[in-house]
Amino acid sequence: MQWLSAAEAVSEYVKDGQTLYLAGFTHLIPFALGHEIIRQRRRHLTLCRATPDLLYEHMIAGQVADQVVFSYAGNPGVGLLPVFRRAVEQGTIGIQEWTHFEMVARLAAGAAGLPFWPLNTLDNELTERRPRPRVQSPFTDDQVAVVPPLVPDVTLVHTHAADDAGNLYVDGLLGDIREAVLAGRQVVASVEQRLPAAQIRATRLTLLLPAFRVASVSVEPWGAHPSYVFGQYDRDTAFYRDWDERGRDESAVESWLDEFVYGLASRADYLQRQPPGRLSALREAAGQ
Amino acid sequence: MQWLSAAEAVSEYVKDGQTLYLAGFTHLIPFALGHEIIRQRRRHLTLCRATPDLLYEHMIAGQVADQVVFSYAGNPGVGLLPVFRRAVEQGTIGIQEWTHFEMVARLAAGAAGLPFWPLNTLDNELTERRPRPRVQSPFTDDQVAVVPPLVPDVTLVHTHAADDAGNLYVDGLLGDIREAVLAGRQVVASVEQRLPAAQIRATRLTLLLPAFRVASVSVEPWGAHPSYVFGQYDRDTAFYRDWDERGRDESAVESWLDEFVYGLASRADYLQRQPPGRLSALREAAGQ
Amino acid sequence: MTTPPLTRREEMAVVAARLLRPKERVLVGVGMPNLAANLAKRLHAPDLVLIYESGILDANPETLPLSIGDPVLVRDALATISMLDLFSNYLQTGWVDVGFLGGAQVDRRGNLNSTVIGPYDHPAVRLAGSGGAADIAACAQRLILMLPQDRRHFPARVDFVTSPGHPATGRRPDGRGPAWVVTDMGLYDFDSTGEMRLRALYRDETVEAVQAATGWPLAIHPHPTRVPPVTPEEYRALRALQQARGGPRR
Amino acid sequence: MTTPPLTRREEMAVVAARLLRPKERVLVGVGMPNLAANLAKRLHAPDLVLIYESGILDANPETLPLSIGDPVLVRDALATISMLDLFSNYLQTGWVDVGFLGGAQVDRRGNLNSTVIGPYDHPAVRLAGSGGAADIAACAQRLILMLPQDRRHFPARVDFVTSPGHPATGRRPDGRGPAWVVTDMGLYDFDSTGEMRLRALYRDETVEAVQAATGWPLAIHPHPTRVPPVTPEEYRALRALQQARGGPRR
Repeated sequence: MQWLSAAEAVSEYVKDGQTLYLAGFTHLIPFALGHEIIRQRRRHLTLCRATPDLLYEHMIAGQVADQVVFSYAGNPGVGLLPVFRRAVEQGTIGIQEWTHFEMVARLAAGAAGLPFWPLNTLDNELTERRPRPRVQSPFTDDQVAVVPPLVPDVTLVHTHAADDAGNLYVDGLLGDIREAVLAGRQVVASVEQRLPAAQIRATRLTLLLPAFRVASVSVEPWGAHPSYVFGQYDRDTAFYRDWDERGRDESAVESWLDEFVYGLASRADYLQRQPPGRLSALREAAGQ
Repeated sequence: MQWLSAAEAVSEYVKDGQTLYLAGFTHLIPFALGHEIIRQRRRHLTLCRATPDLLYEHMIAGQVADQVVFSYAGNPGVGLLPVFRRAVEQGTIGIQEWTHFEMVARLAAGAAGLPFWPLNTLDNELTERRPRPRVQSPFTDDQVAVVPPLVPDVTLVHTHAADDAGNLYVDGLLGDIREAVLAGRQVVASVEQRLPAAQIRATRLTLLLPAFRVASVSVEPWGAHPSYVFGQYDRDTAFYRDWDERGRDESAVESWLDEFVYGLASRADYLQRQPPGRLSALREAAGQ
Repeated sequence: MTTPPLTRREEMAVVAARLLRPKERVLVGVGMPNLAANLAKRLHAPDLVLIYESGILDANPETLPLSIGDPVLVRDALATISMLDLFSNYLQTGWVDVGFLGGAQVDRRGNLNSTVIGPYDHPAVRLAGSGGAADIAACAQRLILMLPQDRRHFPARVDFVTSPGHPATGRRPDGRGPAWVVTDMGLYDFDSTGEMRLRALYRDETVEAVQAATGWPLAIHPHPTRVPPVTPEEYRALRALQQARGGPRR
Repeated sequence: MTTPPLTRREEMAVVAARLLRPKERVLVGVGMPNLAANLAKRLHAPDLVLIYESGILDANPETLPLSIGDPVLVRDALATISMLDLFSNYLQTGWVDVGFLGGAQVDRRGNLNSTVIGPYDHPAVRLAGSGGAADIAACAQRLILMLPQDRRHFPARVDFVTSPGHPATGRRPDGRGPAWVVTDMGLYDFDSTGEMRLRALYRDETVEAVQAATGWPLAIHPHPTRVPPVTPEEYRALRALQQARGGPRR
């Protein structure tokens, strides 16, 4: 486990052509690390996430991805993902599509080192297009559908805290995070803060992943903005709502990336560019 | 979910001939409920537990079981299980034996409603005697061993607390508990205490199982003695050590059962019979 | 203080809320189902167990969440669990009584499309996709669907079967599948052959209008009724829910 | 204050502790492995990650636990996880460097028996069985075994293969399997064919005595050495560990 800046971590661990999983379901989405991947202009990535969310909007617009592996390409509570939608409708990006259950089952197989994961659901048009084999149970007459493992080259994750050893801790919504970090060949993390273990044990934070499975940790306050860190800051719903319009306009997306990603050296600069009072309001909304 | 006494719960939910799983790995072993099963003289049960522990010593001696399904029949930290050992060596009880991984994998399959659970381990003499089929992965050349689901008719469990709705909460060592309660057709619980939900949320207790999956809850303080409830009372290691000798003597076992099970109406009486100072010392050892 | 009448969309939420029974476990989808389920919990079903596919068990949101992963859903929830745990050990095993879904298209068998308008490989509109919808449709004990009704949303054939309904051969043999469809024109159930059937109309709708908004010859219950009007209590609960929406946290 | 010499059993713990390297992840079995692993952590390997099959990750016990599920193991552990999580996502995937096991019998291939003495169906002594031992033997990167040495514990053929060692045909092809055996007479490794081999003797043991205590013709390293004597530091650490054992919690 190394303590690295986000720039160093991406430079060291994220390579062109890799399969990445940027974890987090609505909660704890690793925007700081994702933006760093855009800034360092990685190319030909396969980006996996149950919910591509605005992070993959940014990354698709930043042209880092050849393919998106996903299960729900919506803007949560708002509508669709305009950049993703445009790329798919124009055929400029490849997709591989699953249901949520299939996605997390694929991660679970990856996490456990198993060649498949069984599940008991119905076939549908997705499983007709992308056949989902069935396996015969040796114990009964049952046949069960199976999905292949998903083993990301790197899983990137943002969590509440790391202790001095680099153990990662979270609270609140787990979504797909646990399976995603367990499945990754390497885990690159950013955290809100670094805290002594004794201090962490006095809170409700629970272990996500032990340090021996973590490649690097970067301390990145607000590293999940505009998504949220439960108990630290709330979701920036205005940003998500605004994206519905901004994302439809290619040049607006470009200038947003220029202003908030390419034109900045680091996350600290990103935070300075936020509208006055916005971040403090999100802290207050989280009860801080 | 009903609030019942332990006697009512066993009377209502535990029937002759059933397959039971009394959950808890060293920690949170449901002695109060198990003793009640002996007292009510159930018969022909199949008793499943990763570690039969002293609880199944008592239950085998109480002649409730035809068969034991297990993975480690030791007295943890002390030695063997004399009653179990005698029954097996004399052929008076049937056994079905697994490894720990196989036991929890069987519970996981039961919990998820799957016809088998895959695992990647080597064959050994147990898997030669009790063939463990292999399943071909449709995605790769890999074959993977599979074990059948374990679905207890009733899983019995002891936990730290239930809230007023009957949701069950635990802390500390989980062992096989989570998979065991998820796998059971019915879940019969005893708890150290009933607490308002708001009070529970201020602690480090976490949800084990929502009330809608719980058949009954019995408030039974010290319900896990001589095993332990993390943070409430420590393990009664003297009892475990003493059993090594007591268990070798059939008449000593009989008189122990007479004194501590058959001769008592309830757990409250059991607690009164404990040597003076013993329980308070266990509380102190747990930092209470 | 003015008391504007409910929009038809709001009335849909009231009608759908009435279909939920006390203590049921409801897996709540994005959008209108979210409004309806939270409304039922504030009316006749306070013990309703709200489950969200993000891994939230027994949510008790103070205000209406914008998305299914919002912090307001987590704050007073019984627990957050992993999606794997939720889908494997709760949904897959039949512990979810009601799956509550929206979508872009539904057909006469209750097949639901939330994936694409037009051909999958050359989409006219690329929608969000299944999320958990296909899994919920497969495993929940019964489904309630909510869609606005017109020929775009009710085509003869959905462009893509994201979440399968009743098979062409009859109702689902396991007793599961679509049970109700709530639209802005009426309420539908499914007959013994698994065919969607008009059950009740809103006060100002006609069978003719409903048929005109439907892309196939609509089956009609022998005795279709009128949807009972929104009660003052329902009205107040809905307004209170919406006013709290997006407001500051107390 | 008297300073009694170490028993041979205690010396075994010192020798086994030396085999653990800093920062390794050790899945610690019941009994002597527990003493040895905790000793290593107080000597050259303070960052050793102690894992117990009950689901304890990175234990830091203040005192020596009696069993692998004791509260003292939980109190200062990094985390408790389910056994399913531990076996599936840590052991099965090769994250455990060292499996550290005791047993009732071992043979020349490192096959370990902890199940039964005599025939399985008519046991002379019914032992505890595998627990996690067969899983650990299958999946840990390397195994360290600890047994007292005599013809009962070192038979030509174990009565039951609970935890498989190296195949009869050679070392395990995946590079895993038994690496060391620590007894009260000597230290053994496994040669390139997967055969157990005497590597070092305690100061007062002879090859002849060791052979006499072994149920097969023993392979001997070309240059067997003597086990280095217990250092004062090792002695003090062991005594401190044992005095804390079972004592009151501070």
